Amino acid sequence: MAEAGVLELKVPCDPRYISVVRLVVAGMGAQAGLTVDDIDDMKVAVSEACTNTIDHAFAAEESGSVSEPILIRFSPRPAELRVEVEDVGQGFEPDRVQLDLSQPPSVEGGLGLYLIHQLADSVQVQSAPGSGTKVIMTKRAAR
Amino acid sequence: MAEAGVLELKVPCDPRYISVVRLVVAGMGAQAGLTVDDIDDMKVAVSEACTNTIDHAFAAEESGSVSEPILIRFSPRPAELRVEVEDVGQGFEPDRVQLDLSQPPSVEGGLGLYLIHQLADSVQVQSAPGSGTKVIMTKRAAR
Amino acid sequence: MKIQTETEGDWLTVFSLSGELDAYTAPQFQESLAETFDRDLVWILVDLGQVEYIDSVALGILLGGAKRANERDGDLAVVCQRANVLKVFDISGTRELLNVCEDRGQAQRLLEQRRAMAMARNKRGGQ
Amino acid sequence: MKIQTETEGDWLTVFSLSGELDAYTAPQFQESLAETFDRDLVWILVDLGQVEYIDSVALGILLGGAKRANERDGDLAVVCQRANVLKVFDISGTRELLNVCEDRGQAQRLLEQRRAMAMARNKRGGQ
Ligand SMILES: Nc1ncnc2c1ncn2[C@@H]1O[C@H](COP(=O)(O)OP(=O)(O)O)[C@@H](O)[C@H]1O
Ligand SMILES: Nc1ncnc2c1ncn2[C@@H]1O[C@H](COP(=O)(O)OP(=O)(O)O)[C@@H](O)[C@H]1O
Repeated sequence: MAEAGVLELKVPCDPRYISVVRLVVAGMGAQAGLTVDDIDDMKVAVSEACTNTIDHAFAAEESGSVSEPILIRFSPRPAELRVEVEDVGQGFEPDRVQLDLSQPPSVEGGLGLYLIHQLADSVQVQSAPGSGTKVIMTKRAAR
Repeated sequence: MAEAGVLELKVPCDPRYISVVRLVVAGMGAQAGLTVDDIDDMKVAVSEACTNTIDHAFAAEESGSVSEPILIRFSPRPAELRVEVEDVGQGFEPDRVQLDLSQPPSVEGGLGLYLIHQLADSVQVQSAPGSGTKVIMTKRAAR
Repeated sequence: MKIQTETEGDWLTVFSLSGELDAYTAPQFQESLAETFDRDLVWILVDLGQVEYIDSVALGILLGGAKRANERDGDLAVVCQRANVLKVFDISGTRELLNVCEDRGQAQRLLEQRRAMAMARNKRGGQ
Repeated sequence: MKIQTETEGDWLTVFSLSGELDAYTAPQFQESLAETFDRDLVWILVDLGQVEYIDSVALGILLGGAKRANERDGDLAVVCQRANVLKVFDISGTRELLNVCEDRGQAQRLLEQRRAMAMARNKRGGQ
């Protein structure tokens, strides 16, 4: 059941639906009073988290098999948009994915989490091998 | 769990979120290959079903109490968009809500289901007192 | 949704709406309309030129407004060009009832005529 | 997303993209880029003037394209004005690497210069 005041989106693990998720980010961001620029930032951050689920959460399964959906929760609060992107995939050790936020990753790949941290005002990555991943991103309206 | 290829939206029973539902209708309609006009029709039909849930499904409860969310399922098929709007509210007897589709309701009120039937290509209303309501609307791309 | 209200020539209230008119936003317009009736203004022009979306909630409010205006010897006219909005008037069969016009000039002329007729009627009634 | 491809002066491949570049649409551009390399074209201009959205997937493809072009003595330049798209280049520190320019003329001149330098280098190397 959805928490009061929370909008939930369950999206198949397929890149074709990420643009729809961005539409919801736009709508919920506007409701939370975010500026267009802040909404643009959250569109990228949330898309990156969805792309990660699609690319990494169910990597071990053979292709063609149906994977579990991405669960996205939007909590609009006064002057703040909080978005959770959750999967029940294989998870990872966030500490072992070295995130040197002082400079961007120099090689191809490894950009997703970096961009998320740069674009959201606050980020929490909850994950562990075998127990799925939850990325919580918050953007505040007034800064 | 979401069916494969199905996008699910759980929305609080609050009119402020209906515009977000319309954004998802637009995105999923585009994916299904609907024209802009057909998408506009489905925006109204789906909004009407959501408004009905908000207005009628939990009418007996005192205001301020938290009601169950609206559950909206989008199944994009090739050249077709199917949308289900479901609630676990008090339900009604669809047969007793006289729907004379040959002419519009002449009084105020009673327009919601009429518009849904006029705007979707096919409509199913599943409801009974005490067991919630599900409205299934389909729009085909090529007509 | 945004609402702009003007009075023309001391008798006509013009509402210019923009955005989306649904169950969340339309009640705000309903309030503005109620205030107008409270001030005994019964000639109303609703310009939906900038409105991208309406549904049965807006329709109900407009029908209620027209009914209330008619009961008090006034009238309401709607201006609208957008195809998707017109479609909602068409399929609900409310285009006539709501005096839906293509532009503001046409709507204003229609209300002026109705008002002239109402005044003539009242004069005769008063004699 | 839409992709339009032109060849200018027999050496420069120009991609004009529009719409959104994400994990769903960007791979289509990646294929077009791969075909270009297959045809031994290594000077590439990517015009993102009509692109409203990019993320790390597009960035990865552009970085891969630049790397491949450089390895083969060519180069890649990006044209982009939109603030939200520029921001992704800025925060990822890829603006220099991808030769991000404000307009197409600037990008084309930059690639012309790089090509003249590469040809001079090859000539010296060949002597
Ligand atoms: N949802 C997820 N499930 C499993 N692993 C993940 C998930 N998100 C991120 N990861 C891990 O974190 C790494 C870094 O992710 P990211 O910074 O987005 O870069 P990239 O996707 O390019 O590898 C990934 O390679 C993957 O190992
Ligand atoms: N989700 C629902 N839950 C309970 N009753 C409903 C629901 N949807 C419709 N109804 C019933 O059907 C009637 C007709 O609905 P509708 O045609 O939309 O007109 P209106 O909402 O103006 O009454 C409602 O008055 C209500 O009794």
